[in-house]
Formats: sequence, C-alpha cells, structure tokens
Amino acid sequence: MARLSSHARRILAMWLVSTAVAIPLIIWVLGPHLPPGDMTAEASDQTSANIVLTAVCAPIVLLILVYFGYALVVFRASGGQIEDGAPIRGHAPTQTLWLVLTSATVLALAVWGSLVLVVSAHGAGGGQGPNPIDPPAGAKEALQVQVIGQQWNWTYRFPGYGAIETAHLDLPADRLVEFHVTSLDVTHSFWAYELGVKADAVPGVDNIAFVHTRKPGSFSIRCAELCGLWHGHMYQTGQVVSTAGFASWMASEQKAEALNKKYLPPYSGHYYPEPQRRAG
Amino acid sequence: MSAEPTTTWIPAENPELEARIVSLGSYLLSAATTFFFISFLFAFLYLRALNSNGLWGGPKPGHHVPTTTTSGIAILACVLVSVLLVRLALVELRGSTRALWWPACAGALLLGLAAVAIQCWQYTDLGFGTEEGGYASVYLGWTGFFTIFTFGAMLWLETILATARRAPAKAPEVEKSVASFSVFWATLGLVEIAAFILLYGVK
Amino acid sequence: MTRSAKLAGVFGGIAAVAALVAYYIVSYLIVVPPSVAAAGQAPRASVTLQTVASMGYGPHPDWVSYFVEDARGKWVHSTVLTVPANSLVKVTVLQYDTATGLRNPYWGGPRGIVGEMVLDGKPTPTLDPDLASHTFAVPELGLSVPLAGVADDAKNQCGLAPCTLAEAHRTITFVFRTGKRGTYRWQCFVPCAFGTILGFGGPMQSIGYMDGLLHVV
Amino acid sequence: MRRLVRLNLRTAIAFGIAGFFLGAWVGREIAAGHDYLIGTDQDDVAVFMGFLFATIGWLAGLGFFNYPVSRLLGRPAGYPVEEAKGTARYFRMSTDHKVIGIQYFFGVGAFFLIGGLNAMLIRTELLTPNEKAFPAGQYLTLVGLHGTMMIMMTSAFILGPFGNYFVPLMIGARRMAFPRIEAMTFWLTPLAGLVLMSAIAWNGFPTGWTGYAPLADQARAGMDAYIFAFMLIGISLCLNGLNLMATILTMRAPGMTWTRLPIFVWGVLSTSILMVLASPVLLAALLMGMLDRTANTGFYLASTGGSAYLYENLFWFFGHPEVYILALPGFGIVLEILPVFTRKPLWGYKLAVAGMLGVAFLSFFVWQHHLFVSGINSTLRPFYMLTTEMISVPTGIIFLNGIGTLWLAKMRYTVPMLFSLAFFFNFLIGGLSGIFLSDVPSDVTTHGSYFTMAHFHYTIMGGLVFAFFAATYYWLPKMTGLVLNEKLGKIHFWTMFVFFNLTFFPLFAAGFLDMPRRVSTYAPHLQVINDLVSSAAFCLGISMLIFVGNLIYSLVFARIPAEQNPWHSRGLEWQVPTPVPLHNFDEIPEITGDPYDYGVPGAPPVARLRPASAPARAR
Repeated sequence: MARLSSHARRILAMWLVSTAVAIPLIIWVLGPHLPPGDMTAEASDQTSANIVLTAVCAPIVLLILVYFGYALVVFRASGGQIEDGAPIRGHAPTQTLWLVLTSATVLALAVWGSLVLVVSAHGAGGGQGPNPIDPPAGAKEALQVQVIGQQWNWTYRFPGYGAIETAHLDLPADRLVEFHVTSLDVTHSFWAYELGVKADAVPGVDNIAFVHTRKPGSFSIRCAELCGLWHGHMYQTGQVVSTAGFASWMASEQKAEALNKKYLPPYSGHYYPEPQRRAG
Repeated sequence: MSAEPTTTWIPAENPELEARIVSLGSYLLSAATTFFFISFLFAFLYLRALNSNGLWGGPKPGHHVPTTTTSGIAILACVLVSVLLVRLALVELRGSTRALWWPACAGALLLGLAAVAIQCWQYTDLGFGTEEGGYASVYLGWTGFFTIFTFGAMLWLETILATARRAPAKAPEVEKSVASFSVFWATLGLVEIAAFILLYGVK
Repeated sequence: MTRSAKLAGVFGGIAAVAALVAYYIVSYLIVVPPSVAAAGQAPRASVTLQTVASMGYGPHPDWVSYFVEDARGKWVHSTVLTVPANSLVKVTVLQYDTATGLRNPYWGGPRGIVGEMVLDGKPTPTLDPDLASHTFAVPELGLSVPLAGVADDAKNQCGLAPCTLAEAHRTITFVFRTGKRGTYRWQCFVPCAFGTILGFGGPMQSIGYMDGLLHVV
Repeated sequence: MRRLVRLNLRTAIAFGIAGFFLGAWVGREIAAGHDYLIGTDQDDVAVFMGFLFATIGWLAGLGFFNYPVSRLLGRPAGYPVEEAKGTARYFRMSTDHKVIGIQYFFGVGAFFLIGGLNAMLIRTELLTPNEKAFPAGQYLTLVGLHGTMMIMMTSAFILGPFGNYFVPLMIGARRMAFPRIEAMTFWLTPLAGLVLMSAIAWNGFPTGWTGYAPLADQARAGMDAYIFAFMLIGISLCLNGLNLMATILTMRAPGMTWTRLPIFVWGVLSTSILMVLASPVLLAALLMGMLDRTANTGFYLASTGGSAYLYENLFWFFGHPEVYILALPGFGIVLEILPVFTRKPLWGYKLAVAGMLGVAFLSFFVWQHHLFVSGINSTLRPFYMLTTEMISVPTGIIFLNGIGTLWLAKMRYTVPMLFSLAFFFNFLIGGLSGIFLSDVPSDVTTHGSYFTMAHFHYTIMGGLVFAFFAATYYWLPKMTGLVLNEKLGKIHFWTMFVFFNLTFFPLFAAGFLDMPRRVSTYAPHLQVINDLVSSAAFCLGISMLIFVGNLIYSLVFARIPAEQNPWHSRGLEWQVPTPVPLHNFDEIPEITGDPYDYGVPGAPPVARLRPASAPARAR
C-alpha cells in the first residue's frame, strides 16, 4: 500500500507542477494569439472561450500524458518474461470520483457556454435563424446588413440605406450590426473571421447574427460551406471603418448604384429567384 | 486446406434457437423499418411546419390531396385486414384446431398484394404532379417506399406458405415463423395507419 | 513457383492494379482546356470571345459555352485565357444566346471596367437584368459585365458552335485593367444552364463552358 | 444453374456490367418524354436504373438469389452451400464467417488504400495556395471521393473483418445468426466502392462526403454514384448490425453471462444498435435526394416547398451515430488488447460497458451540434451543447479504464499494444478538440474550418484506424495462421504515429487561422503550414506502404506458421487451434471463467472446450 501511494504521489506531483506551468502559459502567452481576436465584442467572447477551453483541457491532457508516461516507464515487464500484473478489477472510490469530476466539468462547461451564448454574447456571432432567442439591447437601432450568398460571390444589401446592394462590405466601428444571411441558390456559410461571425446562408431562410464592432481594421470573409466549383474562391476582404468613413463610403456606393437600383427586387428576408427547379 | 470439402452445410443449430434468431431478426428489422419511415414522418411534419415559399400544399390551395381518397381507404383496409388475418392465423396455430391458418395467411397475402396493386393504380391517376410542393414529395416518397416494403413482406409470407405447402411442417415451427412475420407485418400496419392519417387526413 | 517468380507475380499484380487505379483517377483530374493568349502586348491587349446557346456537338451538345478566338482567328473551345499583367485588356464578346435573366439583378450593372460598356456600338451604362444572357465576371478583380441576349424571336439563330457573324448576335465590348500576376477565376452569374436544377449546374460548374481561368502573366 | 455456371466474382462482374447496360436502357425508356429530364445532358433515371440492375446482376452473379428463390418455391431452410477450396473461396459467396472476415479485411483494405491515394492527391494540390495541380472542379470530386470512400469503408473497418471473424469465436458460436446476410453485407461493400469510383466517369460530384442538398440536387450525374454507393453501404451497415446483434443476443455459449462477455463484443453490440437504427435514416435521406434528382420532387428545394434543413437534419441524425459507429469498435479493441499485454484484468469492466452503451444512447441526441450556425431553431442550441458535452463523460470512462488497467501493470510493448497506447493519445486530442466544437461561441470560429477537419481525423484516423492496426497485428496471426513481422510492424507503428501527428496537429492551427474545409485555394500566408502538412502526409502514406509490404512479406514470402496463442491471451478465440477449423468448435464450449482473469489466483480456465466429455457438473 505504501508503494502504491508513492506512485500516486509522484504522478500527482508531476501533474500539479506541469499544470501550474502550463496554465499561466496558456492564458498569458498563447491566449492572446488564439482566434478570432478582438475586433468585435463577439470575437472577444470567442477568444476568451477558446482560452478558457484550452486552459480546461490542459490539465486533462497533462494528467493523461503524465500518467501514461509514468506508467510506460514504471509499469513494464522486466526482461522477456511474462509476468502477471496486480489483479485489480476496479476501485469504486476512484470510479465515483472520476465520474463526478468529469460530469461536473462537463456541466460547468455547458452552463458557462450557454450563459456566454445567450446572456452575454447574444448568440456569440453565430447564425441564429429568423427568430433569435435573445436579441441584444439596442437591436432596434442596429445597422441592418443583408448578406446574400450566391454561386459564387457575396453581395450585401443595406435596408437602412434605400436597400442598395453592394459587392463589398464596409462597417462602421463601435456599432451593433445585425446580419441577415440568406442565399439565392445552394447553402453557403458566411464566415467573417475577424468579426467572429459565422452563419449559414440557406435558401429561403433569413439567418440572423449579431455583432458589435469595436475598432477599425480589415477582416476576411470566406465561405465555410461547400457550395460548388468556386467555393474556395468565395472570399473577400471587408473593412471596419470610422462612422464618417462609413458614411462617405455609403454615399459613394449610393451614387454608383443609382442607375441599377430600380432593377433590384423589393427588400425581403429571403428571395426565391427563377428558375426554382429544373426547367424544360 | 486441401482436406476441406467442396460442399458444406451451414451448421444447423437446434430448431428452437433458429426460431429465436429469426424472431429477434424480425424485431430488429421492424425497428430499422420504423426508423426508415420516421424519416418520412419527420419530413412531413417539418416541411409542413416550414411551408417554404408557401408551397407545402402546392401552387393551388386544397389541390394536393389525392383525388382518389377511396383508394387510400382501400389500401388501409387491405393492409389492416391482412395484418389481422395473420394474427388470426397465429391464434389458430396456437389453438387446438389448426384448420384455418392456411386460408387466413393466403388471404393476408392476397390482400397485401392488392394493396400494392391499388397503390400502383393510384399513381396513374393522382391529380397532382410530383413537382407540386412539399406534400407531393412526401406523398410520393412515403407511399412509394411503403409499397416496396409491403411487396417484400408479401414475399416473406409467400415463403412461409410455400414451405408449409411443400413439406407439411410441425405446427410449432410454422407458428414461430408466422409469429416472426407477424411482428414485421404489424409494424408496417402501424406505418400505414400513420401514413393514412397524415397523408389523407391532414390538410 | 520460385521465390523470384512469386515476388514478380505479387508485386507486378499489385503495381498493375495500383497503376490502373491511379491512371483512372489522375487522368480525370488533370484535364484542363488549352490556354489561349490575348492578342497584343502589355500594356494593351485584346481578347475576343463568343457565347453560344448550345454546343451542338461533342459530349454535351445541349450545353451553353464560351469560345475564345486564338491568334490565327480560329475559335477554340476553351475558357482559359492568358493576358499580360498591369495592362488594359479590351474584351469583345459576340453574344449568340437569348436572354435568361439574372438570378441577382445586381449584376445588371457593369462593374470594374475602364470607361463604358459598349453594346452594339452604343455606350450602355446599365442593363435591364431580364435582358441579360450571360455575364463575364472576374470577382477578384471586381469585374462584372452583363451580356445582353439576342431577342427570342430573332431570325437565323445559331445552333451549332462556333457561330459565325452572319448569325443573330449582339456585340459587347469593354476594357478592364489586369492587376498583378496570378491566376484568377472567372464565371457567369446568370443561371443559364436550362434543364439543370436552379439553372446553375452542368456547364455553369465546368471550366471550359461557363467558367474559366484568367492567367495574368 | 449452379451446376452449369460456377458463380464467383467473375460472373458477378459480368452480370453486373450486363445489368448496368440493361438498366440504363430501361431507365432511358422510362425517362423519355419527361420534360424536366431533357436538356440536362445527364439522364439520372438511366444512371440509377443502371446501378440498380447492376446491383441485382452482381448479387445474382454471386448466387445470392439461389436461396431466396428456392425458399419462395417452398424448399426447406438450411440449404447446403457450395464452398470452394483454397484461395478460390475468397472470390465467391461464402457463408463461413471466417472467410467473410478475411474477405472484408482485404476488400475494405484495398478501398481504404484508394481513399488514401485520394488523400495524397489532395495534399498534392494543397502544396500551393492556388490551383496548380488539378482544376477546382476535379479537386472537389477528389475531396468527395476521399471522404465518402473513407467513411464508407471505415464504417466496416473493424466490424467487417474482426467483428465477423471473432464475434462467433469469442461468444462460443459456430456461425453468425444469418450467414447469407453476412455474406451479402460484405459483397455490397466492394460494389459500393466500385459504384462510388464510377462517379469519375460521370464527371464527379461536388459535395464532399456530406452530400448537402440542394448542391446535391444541382450536381451532375456523378452525384447519382455517390447516392447509390452510400445507399448500398447504408443497407450493408444496417444488415451487418442486425446480424451481429442477433448473433450476440441469441448465440452465446452456455456460461457466457453478460459479465463474462469480452469487452470487444460489448463494443460490437453497442455499435450494432447504432447501425440498425441510424442507417435507415441515411437510406431515407438519400432516397429523398434520389427522388429529387429523378422524379422531380422537391424535398430539399426551398423554392418548391422543401428545405435544405430537412437533409441536414436527417443526414446528421445518421451522421452523428455514424461517428460512434466508427469510434465504439475502437474502444472495444483497445480495451480488449490492454489486459492481454498488461497481464491484468480489465479495470472497471462494468463501467466500460456502461460507458459504451451510454455513448450509443447519447449519440442519438447530439446531431444538431453540426447545425449550430445553420440558422435552425436557436433555442435548442444550449440543449445540444449540453448533450454533446455530456457524451464526453462516457467517453472519458474509456480513458479511466485505460488508466486503471495500466496501474501496477507488467506491460509488454508488442506492436498491438503500441497501437492501443497511441489510440489513447490520439483520441485524447481528438476528443478534447471536440469540446471546442461543442461550445457554441468557440464553434462559431471553428465550425467548417480545418479545425473540424483535424478534429475528426484525430478521432477517426487516430482512433479507429490505429485501433484497426492494433487489431490487425493482434488477430491476423489467428486469421491467417501466419506470423506478421514484428520489426516491420514497429517501423510501421513509429512512422505512422509520428507522421500522423505531424500531419494533423498543424491543421488545428490552420483552422484557427481562417482556413475553411474543402477549399482548393487558401491564403498565401498559410502555405508554410500546408506544405509541412503535405510532406508529413506523404510520409504517412509511405508508412501505409510499409504495412502493405509487411503484409506481403509475411503472408507470401516468410510464411512462418503462428502459434495457437502467441500472446498468451485468455480470450476464447485463442483457445481454438490455428488455423481455425471450419466449424470453430467441435462442440459448443461451456464458458467457465472470465476472459480477463490475468494474475487472479485460482482463476478457472476460460472455457471447457469439450463439455460433453468432461465430467458432469453438479447443478
């Protein structure tokens, strides 16, 4: 029994030391580099979620690695002889402890994830479908941007600005933005990486995602759902600019689109363009 | 290796075990079949709830129910009576007199085939096209695959009848094979009830 | 059987099967239409294209397609173009297809071009989306030009590619600026592949028909 | 018929090809006059009918219809089956579960290598940030072929060869419950592989392995090959699960109580529950897609009253249990192997059983985590986040079993043991990266990116494929009667382990750095990572060739006969002679002990192989 606990003590000590080293490293050294950054409030939430999850996973990884490493060195057969190990079939307290600990960790993560998702992050930048459960305060005044996925490009409509359509995306800094993502043909996924937004563009669906921009900068836009031949090429670069910069960009777009505007369909959450199926 | 024979028999287990295997297999097949049709049930409820583009029921309102509701009732009746006949045959086989099981099963077979035939006939005179909305899609898929499953079940029933005809078997063995079949056929009967209620009853 | 014969048999057999499988897969993978160079030199070059409603021959007789004119004036069935970098490229499209209409009317306005789009000799600032038959778009260069369709009831419509000037067509010319070197994709934004679900299958997803590559060198 | 023509693989291929052309002709006749099929330059009805008739021809050519037809004519059950001698029996329908196990091993293995070849080609393309090697459309087909082939083949990777071969041996049965169905589950598998490969002849398909509609509705005729091949696999999986479950539930030898059942068999049992219940849903989803493409229905077209979400829900209702169809047999294998090489009883046996059944149960309630950002009912997201994270509790139990079994062990580092230990390492990373994907805020970044891709390669390749190789090195001596070279095995292990991790670990970073899945082009600053990954992947490919070389060397050239029980295992399957006699046991054995009682003083032998000749027990 004394031998047994000395194994356990050694493993425990190695685990505690390595964890004590790893966790600060993760939080302060690796953490700032974890995606997607802090261009928006939601992106910051995702970054902190990634840091927390990495920090929670680290002790688990280290426990297994330390234990297995120790076991591989110490609990091995000496020489070529086949010897029997200790016939232990189980240990009820350990099993109970393990179940309680894993369940508690998992429950805590799920509760915390739900809180971040619903209460603080208002959907965490993910697509929430046409009826978001908990729109953030000030959602009425949010800048509405419709993202239209089509094979193979993104276009954007701004219902607050005469529903004009543009081929690239500028957003004002420090503003709540309400994305309405939809598709004209097949399923795409609107992924604005630095903004921390991902929402599937599904035909016939108005998929809403909220994001609160913070500081100016550029962000990349990709398609994250396979949509056919040029799926990999469906990327763009968008800008978060100052409020004044946004206003002047919008003015120039409105001027450029004045001729074409009359041909656009009335603004709607989703569109069903022709042909709707196989045509003869 | 060369000592192996060219013809082997699948090693026979005792008949009781063989019957248990078939019986369990029938339950598992029924479970799989249920999940298969649950997909169509889900498709029905989901597409109906979504009603994309307002086209669940097709372009013309009230247009989507098959024109021949009577044939739907006929299919339902055929399947249900057939299921009951198989149950009756089972009761017969378990009872002291076993005279009626053969005609009951034969009748069940004919009714099952009649259900298949009526469904095929109905397709020729639907009154709506497959392209007319979500309901039309689910209708075609559900009834189509139900018909194929029914036909397969009838092949199974035919096997039981043919085996008994050729070599009059002992009652316990026939009883067990009919019991196994009855499980699967009753499952399909439940599927048909759900199909009838949803496809013909719900607008 | 000797050891070496066995060796030869086993490895020969496996190698033969592996080679067959690899050939089967790779021969499918590497097929690209031939590249056609633009006429002229940097900083000015020109490209002449035509679009046809249906090939009329080959493995896909019903498909719409682009054709490119090569240096000797011959029409090549390809959509891979080579143009000089940092140049102005004048594109002439002879458009033989009838109008289909744009899936997204936004693409009715020509974008990313230098100067104006010229349709049948007339400068045209924007096009009614319903009259578009195809578009020529290089999204990475911001370029998108709608191509007006031939009237449905026009006489003498082209049925067999490549079409000749005698057949009913529209002529669209425009100029765009190539950027830095690289390979860009181009495509058409009109759901013009009739008979395929949503009009966007088949030729719309095939390089050599309604999609192509722009090698900027 | 059987006397006139010898039915084997040759006739199957001949009938299959003839069936295809007949079916295609029938299909064209059916399709004629339907407007919606005209002008597409692809006749989906003809292609599907061709595949259907080819399947019928293939099965008829192997002789699968002889027995059903004779039963329809009223002949009794228990029909004799013709068995060929020597190697010929592997190329024809056989109802011997041991022959089928070996057929599965080589058949599925060959397609696994083809899937691997596709992976090599994918990595070739990704050496450069823009399409250099292959054009975009062909690249997508390649991705689809790799993904679909791997999912199709690895679904049967352990249950096919080892499930079929060893479940009857481990529970003391002479055969499987439904031997002919067992044969059919195998023979559908290579056919599915061939049908999938034929997608190339129909210009490929663009959807990847998930086959998302409406892109699938829009795709060219190669999509028909995907749909049909996956349908065949769905049927094969369902029947295989049904057969295995029926065998385990009804055919255990006397004395094989539930607590004596080998843990691998428990793994098979929990997997087969998933196979029976989940595969029919896949089948239904694919059939709806088939109707969309041929009968002009609109299940998945929102513009005509359908919904893309319908496919996504049905597919992932199958798809997530499918993930555990891949993982659970791996759990079973490593827990089966650990006690043998630690010379200890399996630690926490009942907990392990509960863990596997728990995983099987929970896996039906997690599928919407694939749809967190898809825009379906967002109120359900906390629920699916909870269930998804809950599933790490039963999965964690497997790790606890590993930890406990290693405690105070006397480990021997044989090749199967090395692969089992590597399984824990890989699955740890795979499983924990899953936590990121199950947490919605984190999933918003990682969903659909290379992070996801690295995650499931860690679980499937790092988990299942490593477990497969553990099982191969452990059991192949029993299956073939020949020893596998240990030195080559160790080289194989170390190259595979090192290069597997070098291939997939950097991909987590690629995903974090904004690289979506299935792209043929990526941001230029990611080229360093991608080139590193590609080079490691090529070395991983070479390590697979080392394995193939070992197989050829050991089975063709060295041919050293294996001992009956080289690992000194207590497992029942090792108590029968090598090679295993045709009907496994002369008499049905009586199980008298626990299979993992290593080092237990006074443990009874695991079974009495000749209970009839032994002295009668007092009951």
